[in-house]
Amino acid sequence: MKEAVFEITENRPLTENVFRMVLSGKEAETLRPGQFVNIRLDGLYLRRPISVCDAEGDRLTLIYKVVGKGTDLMSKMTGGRLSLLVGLGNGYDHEKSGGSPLLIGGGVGVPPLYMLAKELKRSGKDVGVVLGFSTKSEVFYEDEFRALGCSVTVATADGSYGKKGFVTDALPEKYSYVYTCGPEPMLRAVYAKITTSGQFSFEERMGCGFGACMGCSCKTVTGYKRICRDGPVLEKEEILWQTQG
Amino acid sequence: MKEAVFEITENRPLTENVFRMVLSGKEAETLRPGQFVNIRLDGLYLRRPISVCDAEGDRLTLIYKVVGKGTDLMSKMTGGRLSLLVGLGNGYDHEKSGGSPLLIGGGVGVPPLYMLAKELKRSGKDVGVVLGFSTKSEVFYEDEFRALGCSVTVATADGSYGKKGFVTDALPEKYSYVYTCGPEPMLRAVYAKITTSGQFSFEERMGCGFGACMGCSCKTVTGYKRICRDGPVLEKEEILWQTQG
Amino acid sequence: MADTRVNLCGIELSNPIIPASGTFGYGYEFAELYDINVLGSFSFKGTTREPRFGNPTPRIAETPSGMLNAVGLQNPGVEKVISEELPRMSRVFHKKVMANVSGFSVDDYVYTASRLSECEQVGWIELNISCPNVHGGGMSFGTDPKSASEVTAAVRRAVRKPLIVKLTPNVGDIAEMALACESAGADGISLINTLLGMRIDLRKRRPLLKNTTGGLSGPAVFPVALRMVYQTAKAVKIPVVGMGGVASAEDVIEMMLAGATAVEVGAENLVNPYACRDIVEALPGAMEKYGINKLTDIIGGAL
Amino acid sequence: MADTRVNLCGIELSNPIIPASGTFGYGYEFAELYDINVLGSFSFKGTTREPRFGNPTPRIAETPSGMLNAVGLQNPGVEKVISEELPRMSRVFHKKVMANVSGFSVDDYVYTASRLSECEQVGWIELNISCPNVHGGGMSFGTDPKSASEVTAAVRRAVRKPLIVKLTPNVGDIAEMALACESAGADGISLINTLLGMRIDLRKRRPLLKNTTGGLSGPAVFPVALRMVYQTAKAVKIPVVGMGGVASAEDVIEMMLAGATAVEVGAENLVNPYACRDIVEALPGAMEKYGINKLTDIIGGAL
Repeated sequence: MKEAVFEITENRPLTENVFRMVLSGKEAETLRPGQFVNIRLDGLYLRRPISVCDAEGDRLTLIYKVVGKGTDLMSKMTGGRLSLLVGLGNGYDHEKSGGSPLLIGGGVGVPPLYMLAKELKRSGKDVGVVLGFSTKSEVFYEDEFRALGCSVTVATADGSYGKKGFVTDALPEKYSYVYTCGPEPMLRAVYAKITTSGQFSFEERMGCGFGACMGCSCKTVTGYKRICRDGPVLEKEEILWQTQG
Repeated sequence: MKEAVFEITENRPLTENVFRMVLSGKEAETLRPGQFVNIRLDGLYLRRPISVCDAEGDRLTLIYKVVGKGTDLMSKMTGGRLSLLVGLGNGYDHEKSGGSPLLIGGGVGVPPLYMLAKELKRSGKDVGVVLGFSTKSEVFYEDEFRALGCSVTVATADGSYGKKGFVTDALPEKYSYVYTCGPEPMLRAVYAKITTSGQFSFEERMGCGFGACMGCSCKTVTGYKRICRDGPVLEKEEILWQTQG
Repeated sequence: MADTRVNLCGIELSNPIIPASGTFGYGYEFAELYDINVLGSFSFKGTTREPRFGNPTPRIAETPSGMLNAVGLQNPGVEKVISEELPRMSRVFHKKVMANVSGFSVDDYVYTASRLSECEQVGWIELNISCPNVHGGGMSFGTDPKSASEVTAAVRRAVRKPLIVKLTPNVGDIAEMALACESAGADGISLINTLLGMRIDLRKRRPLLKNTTGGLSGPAVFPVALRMVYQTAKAVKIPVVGMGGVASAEDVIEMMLAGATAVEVGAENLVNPYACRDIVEALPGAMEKYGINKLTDIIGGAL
Repeated sequence: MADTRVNLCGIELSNPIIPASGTFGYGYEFAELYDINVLGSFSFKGTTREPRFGNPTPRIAETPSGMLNAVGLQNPGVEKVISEELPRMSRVFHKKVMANVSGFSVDDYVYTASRLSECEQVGWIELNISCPNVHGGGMSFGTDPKSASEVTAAVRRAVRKPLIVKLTPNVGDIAEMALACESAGADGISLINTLLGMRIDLRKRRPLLKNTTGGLSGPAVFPVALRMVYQTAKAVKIPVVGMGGVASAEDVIEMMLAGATAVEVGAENLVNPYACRDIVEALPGAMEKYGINKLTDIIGGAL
């Protein structure tokens, strides 16, 4: 983890409320799939954690959905410099993928899978991708995954595009391992449905984002973990689902 | 009083820590000598009151000294738009000037006298100006007052420029009326020394700047007054000096 | 069409927005900027029995997302307020106003409150037992349940208008204070008054405020205000008027979800003189965004 | 050359900067970023007798110029802290650390404090009787002078290290609390812990924090913290450790002018992990700006 200043080089909408911001900074090359950055925004006290969609050379790509003050502020930025904490989170371990890994993403859980897919393809894997969205107008990055050479299936809850239903209704027959990211209900459904082991990326409200405040702790089979530091990626076998309160 | 958005067109130092900011906005033409504007600055809760140095057409000139967070922030601005509350304060009444008014300014008390001098010259008055500074390096606007055709005397406390001493050591023999602005000790000295009536412009920490919060009240012969609304200019005859606590 | 009406102690307001006492003067300065009749009501500058200049200056200091004030109840005294200010107010505001009352003894409170309650314009008495900037008065009544209930009961007996008691947050148990006022006959509770705070001038090495301490207001205090409104609404049956750092229509909705029937807007008026008008205008849009048809439906919705 | 040394209860600090418990973990994450030995000391994550997971999530919410937390004293328990964390800490920090202790009974506090006080690394015990996020514990000791003096006296008898009692601001009279702890044998007072606050999720119409309320920290609370440090320093003779929204070297000087002998930095560590290092580096320059040669010269300078 370290602080680094990045320059905004692009910031445009992919859908009505999902934006892609491209930043330039030399720390980009140090980032791994499944990690996130924590962004300082003028006028807001806490930084905003955004998962890394892609990092190549000094080019960092973030995809975020406008859900509150912070992301709304970000969506209005046309340029300038941002202070980021980079190298946060454990990230996905692509060593475990086996020959034909399956990547399952839902909504804003899709972006972190892109850089992972890129790496897996580079190491010659046969990568399957299932992307879930609520409706056609919210679909993004299908082509980008195809361009990497992945076999992509898209599911929409209302059937307006691709397969009708949830990601769990669109799983292929065979895969060697699962990498997934998305809203908790989706993660729970994936957990119940998949026939292999896998890695799950979780979201939680964070204070610091680097393990100091214990704001985002969760219980696991292997003890208490900080989503921001010991996660956000957990092995399927260590997950302990909390009963909804 | 109203809110108006102005564009920063110039912002440069006149001395080490005194800056001149020129702004453009159509409300500029409504401003009178001795009034002030209240400026909203990102990241600071209260607006910052700055006296009007000059206003001509849509051009507004402010001169401010860097003394705290707000003015420091202002001094770093290279452009952009600012929200101003304009038309604040009663301003000087130039009707009372007589034929040969004397304008006495000390430090950052000098700027509001400039627009007044301009008006008085336009109405054909014989305007005398005494400007006081602590040392040569802090002198500003002497030439600007001369350019208006005023007879200008500069005094510096350490004698490094102009007359050695305070403004009260540099008063001319004859004058019809006095307009003054500066730190309270100077105003007290001027009050004690001058042989005519006059108008004094006061400073006080303000909350709103437009008379709502009673944050800047003072006692006068004619009752309680709000520096921001009933002032900042008081007639010599109504001033009640508070004993320093 | 969004229904923003609320009913505060038997008087209907077109919307719950009420500028808070001490941040709106008598409304004149704001009436120059917009028609203040768009407001639900407003609580005019606190009145005392005798005229007061208040504290020496400086009375104002800035803080992160907030400000300190130590004005100290400057006002012309109740007789002048009745003879001069209320008639002037009636020319710019045609609805019922809220009369904020302060004092230094039970007698003071009773006298000033009953004089003001006789005025037809006055819809509510807001009993300010929480001013942190006046020594030997104000807040002392608001930090001890016994004194609070005493002054509330005495004023209750003396006035025929709805009586709202304004509480200070500078206590350990806000619910206990609110309950004491309710059982003494208060018709409503308004809170929070300012949090006692301080700043020091690093150059002079002296407190920035001549009064040493002052009252903190502004967005900085919003989460504390919201928590106390929530605790108070949980504890009492009478309506709660929420205030403290409210700066947007969303803040108003959040206060009402915490249990507020009406919402006072304070410090924000000083930095954005159009704040209350802006909030009134933004409210229907915010209601729609959060699926609210009638504002009354959400009062205490998060309790 | 500016002299930043201060003496806290008999132990000299190279400077008064101490990261506050709960915002610095055990120092490991920060030690990756800079040599944390530049700090005067640090107060590590609060320890309880038994291991605790703490409260359910969400535990964090944002506020204007601040944040709410309801972590609820997550920690591995005193035995693991002694067997695992203290040895690990000793590898990254070579000065005395401050051991923040919480509990649910006088016995808890006594047991945990005495176990930690036996550790050579531990310079001070910071008795946290002010955690607002743990039900039936923590803060209840800090809101009643009698319980505060009881637990302070019991721990005082049991430990040989300097005992600093950490107070909550959620009381009506902070000086009364501080005096109770002083007369019960406390060697110092640290304050303020967080102000109890709340936020509500407008979409869900439920409190944002699973715990409903949380503790407010960050620059928003600085003026309240400064006022309480001032009132406490006026009331007691023992050293006061000031904290609450400190974010700059100027804030540190302001706290010391209000009476603080040392200054804890909390929430700022979370948004700027270099905050404490930055403040330590900026301190000499700020001292020069305000004409301060020895930092000890200004302690209580504004009292």
